[in-house]
Amino acid sequence: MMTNASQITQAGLSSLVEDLRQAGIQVIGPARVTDGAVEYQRLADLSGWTPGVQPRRSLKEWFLPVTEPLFRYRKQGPRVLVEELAPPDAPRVVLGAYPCDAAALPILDAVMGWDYRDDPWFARREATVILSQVCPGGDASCFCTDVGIAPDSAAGADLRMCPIESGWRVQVETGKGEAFLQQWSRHFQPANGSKNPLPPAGPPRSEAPRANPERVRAWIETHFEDPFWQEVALRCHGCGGCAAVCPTCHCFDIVDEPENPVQGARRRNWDTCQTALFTRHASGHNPREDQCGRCRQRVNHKFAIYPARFGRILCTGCGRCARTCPSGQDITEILARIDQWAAGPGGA
Amino acid sequence: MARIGVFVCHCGENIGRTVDCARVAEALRDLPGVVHSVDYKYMCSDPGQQMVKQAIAEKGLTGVVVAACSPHMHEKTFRRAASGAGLNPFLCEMANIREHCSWIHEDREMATAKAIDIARTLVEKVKRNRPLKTIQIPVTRRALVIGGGIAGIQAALDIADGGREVVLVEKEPSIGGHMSQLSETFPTLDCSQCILTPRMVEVYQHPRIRLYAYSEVESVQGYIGNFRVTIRRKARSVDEDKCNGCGACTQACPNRKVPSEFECGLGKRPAIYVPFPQAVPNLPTIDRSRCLLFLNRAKGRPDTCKKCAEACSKGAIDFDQQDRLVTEEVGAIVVATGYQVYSIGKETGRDDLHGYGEYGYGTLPDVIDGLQFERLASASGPTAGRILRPSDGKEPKRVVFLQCIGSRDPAKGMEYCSKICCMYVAKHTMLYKHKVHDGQATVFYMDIRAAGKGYDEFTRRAIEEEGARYIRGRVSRIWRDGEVLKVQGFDTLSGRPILMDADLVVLATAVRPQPGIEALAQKLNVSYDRHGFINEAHPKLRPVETSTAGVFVAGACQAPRDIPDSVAMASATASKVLGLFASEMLEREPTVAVVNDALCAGCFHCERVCPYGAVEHREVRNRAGQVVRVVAYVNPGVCQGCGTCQATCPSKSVELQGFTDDQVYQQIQALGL
Amino acid sequence: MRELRDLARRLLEEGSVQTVLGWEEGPRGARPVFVRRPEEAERLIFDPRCVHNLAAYLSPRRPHLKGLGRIAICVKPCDAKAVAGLIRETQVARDQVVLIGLRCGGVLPDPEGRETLSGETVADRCRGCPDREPRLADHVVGTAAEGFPGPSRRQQKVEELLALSPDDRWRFWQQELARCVRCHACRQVCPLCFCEQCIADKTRPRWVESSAHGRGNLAWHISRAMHLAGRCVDCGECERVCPGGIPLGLLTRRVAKTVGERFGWRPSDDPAVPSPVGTWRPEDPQEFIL
Amino acid sequence: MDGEGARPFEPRITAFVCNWCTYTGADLAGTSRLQMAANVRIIRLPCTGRIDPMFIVKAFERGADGVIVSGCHPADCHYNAGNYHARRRFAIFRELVDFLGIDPGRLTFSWVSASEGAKWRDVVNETVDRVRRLGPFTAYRELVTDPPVTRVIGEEVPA
Repeated sequence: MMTNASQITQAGLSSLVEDLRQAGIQVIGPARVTDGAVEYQRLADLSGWTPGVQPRRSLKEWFLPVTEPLFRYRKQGPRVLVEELAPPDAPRVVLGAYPCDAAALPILDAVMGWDYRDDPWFARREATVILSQVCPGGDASCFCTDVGIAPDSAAGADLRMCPIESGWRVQVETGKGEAFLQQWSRHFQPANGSKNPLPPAGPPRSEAPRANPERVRAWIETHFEDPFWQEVALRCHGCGGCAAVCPTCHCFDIVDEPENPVQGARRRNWDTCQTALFTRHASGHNPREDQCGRCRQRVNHKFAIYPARFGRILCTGCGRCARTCPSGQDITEILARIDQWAAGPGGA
Repeated sequence: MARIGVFVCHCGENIGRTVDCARVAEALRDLPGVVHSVDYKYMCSDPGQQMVKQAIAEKGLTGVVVAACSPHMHEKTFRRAASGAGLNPFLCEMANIREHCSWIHEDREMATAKAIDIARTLVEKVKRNRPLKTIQIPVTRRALVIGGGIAGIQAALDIADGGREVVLVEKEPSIGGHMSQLSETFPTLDCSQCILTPRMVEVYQHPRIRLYAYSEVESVQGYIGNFRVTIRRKARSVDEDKCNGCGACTQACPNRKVPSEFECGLGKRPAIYVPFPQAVPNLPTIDRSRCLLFLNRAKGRPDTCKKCAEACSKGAIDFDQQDRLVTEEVGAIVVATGYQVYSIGKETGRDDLHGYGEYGYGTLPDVIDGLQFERLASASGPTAGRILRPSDGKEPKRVVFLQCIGSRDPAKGMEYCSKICCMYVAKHTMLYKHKVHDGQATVFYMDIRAAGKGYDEFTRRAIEEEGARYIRGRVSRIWRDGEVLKVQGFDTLSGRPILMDADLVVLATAVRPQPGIEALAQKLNVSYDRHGFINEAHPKLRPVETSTAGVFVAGACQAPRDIPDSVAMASATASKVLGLFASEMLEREPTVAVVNDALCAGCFHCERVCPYGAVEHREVRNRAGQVVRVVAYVNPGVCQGCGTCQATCPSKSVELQGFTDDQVYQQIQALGL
Repeated sequence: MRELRDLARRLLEEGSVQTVLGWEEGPRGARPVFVRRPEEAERLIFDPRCVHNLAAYLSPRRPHLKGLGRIAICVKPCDAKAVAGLIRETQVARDQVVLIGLRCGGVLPDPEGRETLSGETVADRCRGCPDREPRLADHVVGTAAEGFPGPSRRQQKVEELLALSPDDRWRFWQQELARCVRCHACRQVCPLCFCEQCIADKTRPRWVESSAHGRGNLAWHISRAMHLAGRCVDCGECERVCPGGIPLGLLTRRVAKTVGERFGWRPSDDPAVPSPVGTWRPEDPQEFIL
Repeated sequence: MDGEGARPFEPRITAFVCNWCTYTGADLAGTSRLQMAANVRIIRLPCTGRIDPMFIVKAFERGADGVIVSGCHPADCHYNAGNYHARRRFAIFRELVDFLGIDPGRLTFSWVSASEGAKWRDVVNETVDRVRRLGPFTAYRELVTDPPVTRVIGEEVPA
């Protein structure tokens, strides 16, 4: 498949978006929002498309919406009627996903399809074709290479795009990608020198890996009560901003919202382990009683629990949590320190 | 699971004419949790109430909604009925489909829809009602009476005669108040002292009255049934236990030129004095601002004089006596601090009150106020009852009385009527005529307000039989011309200016509350109007209660009052107090706020907004006994149930029982259908 | 900086405090630091990147900080107002915290800022800020500096919005609030949001729906702004941390404008100044009441 | 409104009133048989001081087109000062929600005493007329739109 490359001009991309729109297919891609930041947005055309900037929030919300109705209900006499809603299976295309965002999707497929199949998640997954872009370059908080992903990673992408002088070079990665290319082939041309692989990703990372995930995992698994967790959490406000921007944090809460005495909706909403409410029992008791336990939980889940259960690190190294943290908490710093201890004498 | 019963009342035709009651009952039947819904002609009738009781018993109802009239009309009725069937009365709610629906709408369709909505909101509410118990508060069955004038005396005696202990606090050295200064009283012209003095003595001798004269209320804590009052017993410089009231000290005092408060400045007293011969208690007091020894002390000089101590055979003079604070536990408080007369000079002590400099009060010695005239007319007064003018001691042949000085005058800061002046001026003209047979009394008045038993007859007698000359109009200026006073005014009936000579001018100045009333009201947490008069709880129905439960008001501190009014009010407060003291426990509606300890963050916004000071600080301790948090606690004895705390609490950690957030929420939700 | 580090070391050495709460150099600019050993005092910095309002850490609702002993906290004059708020609302006892007041000439909008401080680059909330000299402080360090003239852009934006029709304002806010994910980060960093249980987390009844739909978001932001009325010190942390970049400061500014114009209240660093919540005057304006 | 013969728009108004003044004033309007618009649903609270701004928000969420808050005149509060606190609270609330784009015409604040039955009628009629002119508050109702229902599953509630 690596050789199956095409290319598309900027104008071609524009007309592709127009055709998709005409065909009733939603196009999603990075674009500026009112405060000037870039987020994945629904695109009417290509004019606002901003592929060169990492979106503030990840692609996750297009598969696990911030809030979504699961069903509606109505009481009728002694009966309760459950009203099923139309499934979220409208066809969509993501244009210009970051590799660290695309890579998160197959990681999450594992948990979403584990003991039961999460229908809304897979309905959206199946209805969506993902055209990722090769990373145009990150900043000091990026660490995808530490967690087994690369700026040109194909994970989660149906097609991969890389900027070239005349537009974009496009590489098919999955059958779904191939089908998409076939369906809209009139907008694409064969790539020049089809033997060429995609050019390397943006600026190469000069730094050596900051942490070895295996060592980190081993240390975490044996240091649940380590005083480090007390110290690392001091500056944490428990705001959960990290989870909100994270491509892999996927916890949710399910609530019933009555609209009157006889009807309402059951909804699923994002939740985060960083708040006290997340673990508070009905009795008032909270097993994770303070922020230390919550900070530990986040690292633990991503780098030990999830890998143990699903064989994948629950992190794509996008660096958003470090960028968004209001008090300067940095996951790479935490991992590096753990790794140092783990590698040192008396380590894991 | 809720089992709600709905009872829709036709109220004869009152509701049934515009609301389809059967349809209301039917619509409510479909609501989740409603197990019984019926309509009936007259729910409040015996058979109607029986239906409610029967349904509670047979269907095991957990809540009742009666869709009928206003809860102000029949809530008590149906709660009693529910209670009679074994349901907690607070699980019964009224849906007002009469006053708020059938009586104000004509469209049957819309009125019925509205009635269904109204009833539904109450059904949803009652599902979240919780059984409540009336609150029982222990009552300390002793009363505090503040003020030892006629109102305070009457209240104290009535309560004490009713069998309860009374603490009576008077800030002056003697009880008696203004009534002890009066010569004779309208409309009967009986001697004020003669009727008052026995009452004063009775107070002094009463086994159930503890009298603190020359004392003031320092602070008040607690709430109805449970007040803790700190009283400052000001230093008399005389040991009360040793003094036998012989009066030798007052005779010995060399400084005999102190203007007497009792004589309104018309007489003198020594620095150690008993305010008047019939004073109760009959104990002298050293006026430290006038005593030579204390004046020397203030200047850092050695103690000199001590003439009084030398004269005292009991060794009762104590120059080093200090103020003492005593604490009394009481269950009710009667405020009877009385009045003062408006100072008509230029100095009023308040920015919004303007004096009457044009009348020369304070500069012209023969311009006096009504109380001073009382002293001139009093047999025990400085002139031994002869009317003699202050400047030269001559008998005035022409006396001009001016009414409404300060009163009914928004420009001067007091728009209210002082009520007693019309009557006492008429009395003064008579007293004057009786003592100076060839004298002429002239009265300038705005209106004559003589509403009261025998009052109008009294003023008519002054005018028609005693020859007082009444001129309707106001005086603009008074000045001195040799020995006479020139009075310039205007007769509004004849429309002519008037200029007349007078030997003495008497000003009927406005009645004002005592100075310091605001501070006292704040200590008691009772509201007062902008003049400082204590507000009654309701002008018609609760005239002697205040905004704070357990605090009552009598006499002229509430509004200008004459003696009969003050005494009636005082007896009314006594009756209220005795009613409150009828049982050891006080029952209160459970509509009070309750704090959720676990959620209260202790920001105390609730404390700041509480109109009653019902919020206290409570320490939450861990098992080791250490204080881990300080949270709010609402004292159910003080809380009146307004719920302002709950609306203010950001985390809703305080709930007003009967109107909880959950109850209101469900009512709003019910309207979403 | 020397003065600050020396003071911190001295306080730790003499044992009058066990922790000095200040700022340090982090991987992405300045960040809060808890200095617990005298030799670590060298980590402390203070420069225009120290934007964080550290007063939030004083809230008793952070149980993980309870073991830090007595704290000395670095406060800019504006941060001190938040500390005053906590004292006013009995969350912090004045004698249980040591305040190191820092003379401030304004800060940059974010802790990473590499720009030099100027009228262009200064954080919006510093425009027109009158507070140069800390008053609520046990120690005052740093050098006096000039402030920057107002009005702030935020204030101007409030005025601009007020000139629109309600429908246009509705559209503006719906567009902005659509980015709210209800993470409640705005609440978590707010020094004055210290409820034991936030109304947004309360389920019986559910005044604020937890879903990040238009209804829930509007209820949340109304509720938050109302609860901060007369309490917000305009530190801007809510807006800084919002992962959706929602201009939350506009809401608190709007409320501050009401509270200022109607009740004459401005955020104060004097804990004795009563908040307008819980007070009233008979003559409060009531032109909106029939 | 769409379609021929559709009923004219009838605003839904929720009123939060205090027990002592406005509720009693509304009772008086009833005993005086003062006719008024039938669009208002009253929720009785002890005092305006008890009325939380979230009540109003929730009323809009539940489909109210307008809201009335009414209590005792200044200095008449049964609880001395609840209405003064409410006055401050709603001065802030009103300007805040106006800023958020809720037309303040949808909100009525009034002082109606126990003796002002006629004033209550006027407040009701005026509010209903004003909200009728503003139209239904569809913007608020459309804050949440769920996908269409495709299937209804009915089940018995377990006994």
